[in-house]
Amino acid sequence: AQIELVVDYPYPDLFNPVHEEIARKFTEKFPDYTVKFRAPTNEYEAAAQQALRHAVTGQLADVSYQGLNRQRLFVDRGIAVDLAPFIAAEKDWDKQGYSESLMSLGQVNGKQVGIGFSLSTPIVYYNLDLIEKAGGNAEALPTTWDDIIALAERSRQANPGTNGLHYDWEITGNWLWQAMVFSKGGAMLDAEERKVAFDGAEGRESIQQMGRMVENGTMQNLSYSDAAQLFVSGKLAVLSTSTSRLAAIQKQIGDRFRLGTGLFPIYAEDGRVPAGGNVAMMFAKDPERQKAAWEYIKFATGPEGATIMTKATGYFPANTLPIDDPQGLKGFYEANPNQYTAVRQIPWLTGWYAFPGENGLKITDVIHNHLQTVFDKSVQPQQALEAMTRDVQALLK
Amino acid sequence: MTSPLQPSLAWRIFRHVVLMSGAVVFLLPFVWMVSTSLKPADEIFTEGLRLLPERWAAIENYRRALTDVPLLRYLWNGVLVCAAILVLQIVVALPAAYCFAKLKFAGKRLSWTLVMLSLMIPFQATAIPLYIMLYHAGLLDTLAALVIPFIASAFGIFLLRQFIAGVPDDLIHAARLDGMREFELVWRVIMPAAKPALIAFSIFSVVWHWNDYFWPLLVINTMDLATPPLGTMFFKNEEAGTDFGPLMAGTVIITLPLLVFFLIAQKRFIEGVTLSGVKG
Amino acid sequence: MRIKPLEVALLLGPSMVLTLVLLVLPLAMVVLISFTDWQFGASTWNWIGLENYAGLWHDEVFRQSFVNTVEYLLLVSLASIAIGLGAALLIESHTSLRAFYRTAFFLPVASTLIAMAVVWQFLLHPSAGLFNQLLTALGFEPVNWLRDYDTALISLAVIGIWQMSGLAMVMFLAGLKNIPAELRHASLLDGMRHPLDRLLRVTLPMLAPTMLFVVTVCAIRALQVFDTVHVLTQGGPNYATEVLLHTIYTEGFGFFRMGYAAALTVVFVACIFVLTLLQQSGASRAKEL
Amino acid sequence: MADIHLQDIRKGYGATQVLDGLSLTIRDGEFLTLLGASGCGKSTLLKLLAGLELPDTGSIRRGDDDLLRQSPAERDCAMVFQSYALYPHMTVRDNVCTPLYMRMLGFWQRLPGARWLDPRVRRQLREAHAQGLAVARTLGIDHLWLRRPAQLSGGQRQRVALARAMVRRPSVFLFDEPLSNLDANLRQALRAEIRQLHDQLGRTFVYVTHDQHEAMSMSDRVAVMKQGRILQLGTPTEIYEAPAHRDVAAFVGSPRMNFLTLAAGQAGPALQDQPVGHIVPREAAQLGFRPHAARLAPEPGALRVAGRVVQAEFTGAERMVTLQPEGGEPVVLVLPAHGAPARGEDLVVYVPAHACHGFDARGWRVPAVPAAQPRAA
Amino acid sequence: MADIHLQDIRKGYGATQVLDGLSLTIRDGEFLTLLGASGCGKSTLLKLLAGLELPDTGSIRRGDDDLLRQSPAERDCAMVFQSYALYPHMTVRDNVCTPLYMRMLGFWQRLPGARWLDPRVRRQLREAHAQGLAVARTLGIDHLWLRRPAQLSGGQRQRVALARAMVRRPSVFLFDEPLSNLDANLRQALRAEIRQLHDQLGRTFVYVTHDQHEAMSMSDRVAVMKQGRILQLGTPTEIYEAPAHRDVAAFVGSPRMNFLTLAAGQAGPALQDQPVGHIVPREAAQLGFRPHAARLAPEPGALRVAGRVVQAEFTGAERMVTLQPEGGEPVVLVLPAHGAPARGEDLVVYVPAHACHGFDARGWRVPAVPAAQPRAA
Ligand SMILES: Nc1ncnc2c1ncn2[C@@H]1O[C@H](COP(=O)(O)OP(=O)(O)OP(=O)(O)O)[C@@H](O)[C@H]1O
Ligand SMILES: Nc1ncnc2c1ncn2[C@@H]1O[C@H](COP(=O)(O)OP(=O)(O)OP(=O)(O)O)[C@@H](O)[C@H]1O
Ligand SMILES: [Mg+2]
Ligand SMILES: [Mg+2]
Repeated sequence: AQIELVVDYPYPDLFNPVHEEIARKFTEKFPDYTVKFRAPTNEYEAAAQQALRHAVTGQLADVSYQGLNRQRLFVDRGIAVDLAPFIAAEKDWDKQGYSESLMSLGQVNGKQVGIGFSLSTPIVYYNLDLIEKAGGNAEALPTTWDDIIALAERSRQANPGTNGLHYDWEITGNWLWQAMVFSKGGAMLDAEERKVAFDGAEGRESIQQMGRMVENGTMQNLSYSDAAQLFVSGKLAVLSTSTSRLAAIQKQIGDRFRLGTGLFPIYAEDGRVPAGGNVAMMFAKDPERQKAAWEYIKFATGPEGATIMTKATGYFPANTLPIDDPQGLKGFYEANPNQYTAVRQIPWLTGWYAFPGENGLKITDVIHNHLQTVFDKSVQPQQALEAMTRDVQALLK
Repeated sequence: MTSPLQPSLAWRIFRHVVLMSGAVVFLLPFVWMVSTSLKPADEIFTEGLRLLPERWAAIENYRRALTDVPLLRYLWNGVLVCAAILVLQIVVALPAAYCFAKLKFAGKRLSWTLVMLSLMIPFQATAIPLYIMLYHAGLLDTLAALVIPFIASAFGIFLLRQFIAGVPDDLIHAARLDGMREFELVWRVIMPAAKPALIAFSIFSVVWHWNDYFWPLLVINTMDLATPPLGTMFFKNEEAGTDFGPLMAGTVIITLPLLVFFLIAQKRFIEGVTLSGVKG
Repeated sequence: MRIKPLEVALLLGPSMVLTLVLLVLPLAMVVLISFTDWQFGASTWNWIGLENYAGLWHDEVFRQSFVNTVEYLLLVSLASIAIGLGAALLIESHTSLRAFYRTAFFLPVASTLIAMAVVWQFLLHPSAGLFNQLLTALGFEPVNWLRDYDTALISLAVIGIWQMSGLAMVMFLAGLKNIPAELRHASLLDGMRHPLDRLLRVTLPMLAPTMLFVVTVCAIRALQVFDTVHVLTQGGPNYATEVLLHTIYTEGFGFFRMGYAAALTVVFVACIFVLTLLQQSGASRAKEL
Repeated sequence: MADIHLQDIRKGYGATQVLDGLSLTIRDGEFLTLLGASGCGKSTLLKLLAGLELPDTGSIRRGDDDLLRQSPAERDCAMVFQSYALYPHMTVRDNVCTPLYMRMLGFWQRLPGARWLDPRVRRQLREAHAQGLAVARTLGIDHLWLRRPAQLSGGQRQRVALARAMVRRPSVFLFDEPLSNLDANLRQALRAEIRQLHDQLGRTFVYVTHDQHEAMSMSDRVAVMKQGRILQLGTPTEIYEAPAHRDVAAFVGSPRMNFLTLAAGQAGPALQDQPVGHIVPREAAQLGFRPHAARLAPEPGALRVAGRVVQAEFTGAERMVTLQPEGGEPVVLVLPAHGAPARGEDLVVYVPAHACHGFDARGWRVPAVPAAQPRAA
Repeated sequence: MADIHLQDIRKGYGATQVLDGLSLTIRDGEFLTLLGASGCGKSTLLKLLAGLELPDTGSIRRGDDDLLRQSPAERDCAMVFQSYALYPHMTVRDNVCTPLYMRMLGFWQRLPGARWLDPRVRRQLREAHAQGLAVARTLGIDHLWLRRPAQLSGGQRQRVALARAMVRRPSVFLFDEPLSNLDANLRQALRAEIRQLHDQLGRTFVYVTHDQHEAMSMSDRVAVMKQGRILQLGTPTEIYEAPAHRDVAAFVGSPRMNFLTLAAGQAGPALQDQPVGHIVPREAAQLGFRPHAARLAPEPGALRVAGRVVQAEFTGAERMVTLQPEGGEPVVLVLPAHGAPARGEDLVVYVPAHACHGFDARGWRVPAVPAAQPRAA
């Protein structure tokens, strides 16, 4: 039957051409299905708000791209459709390039509600010009935070008027707090999601680590945009933030200096990094539409969609097939080694944790505020962690 | 001959010194805005402050602002929406303001309190219920949805009332005796007499609704119906990095019509209204 | 003067009906929501009575944001009115460059704040920003404007003033234009040689209605500050710039706790309502005198 | 139409009582002038008649209609405001013609732009302008046709206000000092013009003026007001020759009537040597005579006033002389310019008995003894 | 102080030329009245004197000072505006006393709140209020002391405007029709008050009025204006008795002077049977006489006018009679009320030769033959 799928997605500046291309190819492949796009929202927050609004008025899109850490919202409100039955119905699913770790990004409470579309991880950006003056080496970038801090501090000394490090801890959803804890093998909450788990050794070490970043002024109390401005103008040696910003940063640097990217330090055996970016979710309720929507999700997140997406944005795909495919992205990554750093992190990928319950988002905010006190040095890291634990625990009930 | 009615030379110099420094401070962000809109991405964050770029990217930035999004179309939407809002607001607010300023009637205090209340209540407070109401009216995702919530402008009523209160009663009396009904009196006598206030109101109404961002974002689902700020926001991206050049170019483009509008409107101020047909 | 009720209804009706539909009705819905635990987007909710309000009472953030709002309100409305009035008077005191000055002071009102915030971020940058470069050049320590607990709210207030002075100025210009030239003549002949005399004895009193209006509007708009906070600081650092409307927004759209946000809104509106009544009685008393 | 009856009207603003139980009947089609000191409530009365203000108590009826229930538009009055109340934003033409537009054009035709859509509107407008211009021409303001009020002189503004009232044919005309800012010639011409308008239309005119000449020469009847009440209502001759109250006598006539206090039937110093009993009745507390009434030639039975001339003022055709009787209050006399005495001279004048008026202690007129009865009815 | 010289003043608004090469010397300390038809430029002239407007060309000097370089405040004028220009936000008290505050208080003392800090300011204010109240009392507005202009009647407003000028002691007083909205008694009293103020202070007064009585009785000199020029400048008697131009003669005196056209030495129909050569010179194109000049009794050498009475109007003490000479233009006469003829009667009146004025074809006065020389200097 003829079906017009309604799709919404965020970040039009990045994804407009991507989604249009995907839709075009999709319609070529499935002539019965056409795609109609909603006016894109310009950030994940707005995207989630819009979807919830549409839920109130019953205008939900059939397929919606949402930020990774927003999936839980739609599960809690019973909006998201469980994709497990569709996956089960697929013949050779395991051959389609969706690895276990990538699939886990779309799971909430064990339910598969989303399939990764465009992904990002935290990485570390280096101003190679600056760090080389401080004795750093582009080929052997540091692999622990203490080394990174030391390198940044040395660079700061060696290059007067420049800053050392910026750790972009303010990214929404406590992304880099989670990254720090996860990279040490820690967790946010216990398995029952009733008790705070980041007050353990990993958490303590994480917060101390953050404290050390600012201790000697290696890192200043800056916002991301302030720091990014310093970085691209060549006045900041090391910047740790999402890989999604790579394209923009490269563009703003031009050929002012050489840029290098390094892995986000992973400590423990079971160390992980949380993925960012967005997943495709199905909101359609009608079985016919669900069928079409599933085809669309598969197409968009599959090799064809992933190739289109990756080439046009700074994200990496949630599908491994095209990465080594010369028809796909192989040549692309060779030409853009800085982009490849994120792909190298795929084995450690884990979901972006969202706190449960009606206070889930509030908890994120509370954590953010306590981290703030660490970075502006108004509270000792340990005390901040204790206060944070107490407050979060209270909100968990 | 310099007129002795004019202020002294010292005063004129003082005036220019004060106003010029004020103007410089007030215009500073705009200077940066225009300057940025001329620069390529890699020149925006360079060391030191430079007004003009080394490599001009003005064409590139403005082209992108105009073509990456159909900004001209959005401008047109903006004009439509602002004009509709303004006209309806005046149509609704002027008679009401007149009532409050010059008439006695039962329930005046109550309705005035209502006006003051709606003046003070932020739009955001009622946004969601309004959204739901518009949905039930089937008006979501139409230009009407951008207009309807703003028709009853408490700000307009309040502003106009204040000025109409200053219109001499005799003038209104004369109009009544000339055979005007209240309705006509409002448009034939009060409207011209309150012209400065109307112009001031128009300026604010247009400026606010032109720049309004949150409400269009809420109710518009079809890109074709978007208003100018939605267009420029296309270039602002926290997640992947903002495209400053086109963003600023877009901002310049959507500010320009307002500038022109203000230049025209402020000329009308000069004329003012001298209520010199009334003695006393 | 006898005006037929029908005529009054005709004149006043549209605005009142619209206000009822567009304001009172939604407000009633908000009040209802405030008694529930409705989460945005959810299809179910429970009546929880006054629980949200009880929560408010203990909410530190609410208290903080209340204090901030009042501080911001005083700073911004007073300074904007002063600057707006000063600019209007100075501009109108002579003809040269009048249009330019008017436009210069007005432009901030016309700016798209969301985009302008980017510019302000740049100007307020802790090391590369223009203000700090000036400070350093003058031998002062640079200030981390938006992230220092002490300066964050003030920085936002400065931006608020930048935006609102033009509004006040335009209103005052309109008010000045309504003063008959003859009164100026009379004041000159009465011996008011000094401009200050004319200002205090004729211009300002004649501007009194405008002043009442400008004060009210500036106060209201300051009270409703949201955009700058939302874009520049998100209420941070640590609620140092948290203001009521932003709190409402975060609760409602950030945390999707609609019931709680509604309760906040109701309290906010109630405060405003009291203010309105005070302002009303103040205005009517001023009129009687 | 019918007479307008005002019954026991009271009107106050806050603490000030402006009209204080005023009753008045305005006959249909008459030309009634209101005279009275500044601030006595004349303008307020006009506004009540027009329906622009409502009385606190009292009734205003016209025939069977309760005017208080009618809006200004229904009452159909034209008014010249003391403050002119011109529309500042309109040209003289539109100021004058607005009442015509209102009458001649239908509601839809009055909407802006109707002129471009409907040729009939254009015709009507031309017609209205022609009518307005005709009136403007008689008032000498046709050359100002396209100016705005701010560009007019005081007298020109006043004439525009007058023209605006005169283009209409309402059932009542209300004029509030319509000629006060005009020069004598113009005033005289316009007086005739207004009176002629009255005679032509036969409508009711209520006219406020401070110029007694105007009041006397134009009106069918004059109402003299004081502090919110009517002191006397009568024809000009009645008012002048038989003032009902001392205040009326003092108010009407210029220079003002002279008053001599009669202490309990005994006259003041100037009258010591004459019996005044035959001139005014015994009950009179004061005797009044007008400055014009004095004669230089002795006359039998006349009041004799003697004194020294303390001031002699030239006023065109006459000379105004202030006479100081020995020990009495000064008396003002108007004498022919030729042969009038100079300052410092002694002078004796005679006032015919029929020109003397008696007033009792509360100021009301004492009916004269038959011989001294004034001629007026 | 010195005389004020206006030299060849021109002033226009856009296309309208308001003052058209006006020259005038105002003597120091004199009481000069400006008379002229509505719209002739009187108010404009006052504004130029006050410095509120600047002329397009011409000079205004006072002694050695170029007044055009002085701001209004420096010129030190007090003015009563035709439109009052009261401060709407101030009470009557403050309206009246503002000039006093300006003079009596120092700059710092005038700042708001100074009253609370400095007891001297309170004393000064009390003093100013006392002075203001004294003036207000003479104008009869003391009971309105704390009202605002909007709460006053027209005449009360005008008196407030007058009081505001009168409390000051400036070097020049400018009055623009200050009494136009007042009743006759009040007007007469205030006239005396103003004249007395002049005599007391010895300052220059420039006074605009439409009331000739006022002009004649108050002024030292009168300037008659027409269309932006001065037609005649002279004492009231000169203006009245020897008008320099037909227009002056027509303008001054009420009712207006009668004019008889003399066709090339030959008189109009009414004069057919009399030689007028001995009355006005041959060059005269018109002969004028005032309505008051006509006598009922024959007089030798007088002009004889005969006709039928077509209108007889009662005006208080006199009767205004319109006489229609056979075939000529109607002539207006003012006759004593007693014994004046009724409408329809035939009448012959005589105008003494000294009361007849001759005017040439361009309207200028023709010097009379010696016998008919008026008495005025
Ligand atoms: N702003 C203006 N623009 C054009 N013409 C003006 C303006 N102001 C005054 N006039 C004209 O100048 C002439 C003189 O005005 P002015 O007010 O001096 O007259 P006036 O002698 O005082 O008259 P009145 O006795 O009626 O007050 C009038 O004909 C008037 O129409
Ligand atoms: N709004 C008001 N508040 C208080 N008193 C007022 C108000 N309006 C008028 N009055 C008073 O009412 C009285 C009558 O006013 P009104 O205007 O009727 O007088 P008027 O007879 O027309 O006088 P005039 O001849 O001076 O114009 C005056 O004493 C005036 O002070
Ligand atoms: Mg009046
Ligand atoms: Mg004038």
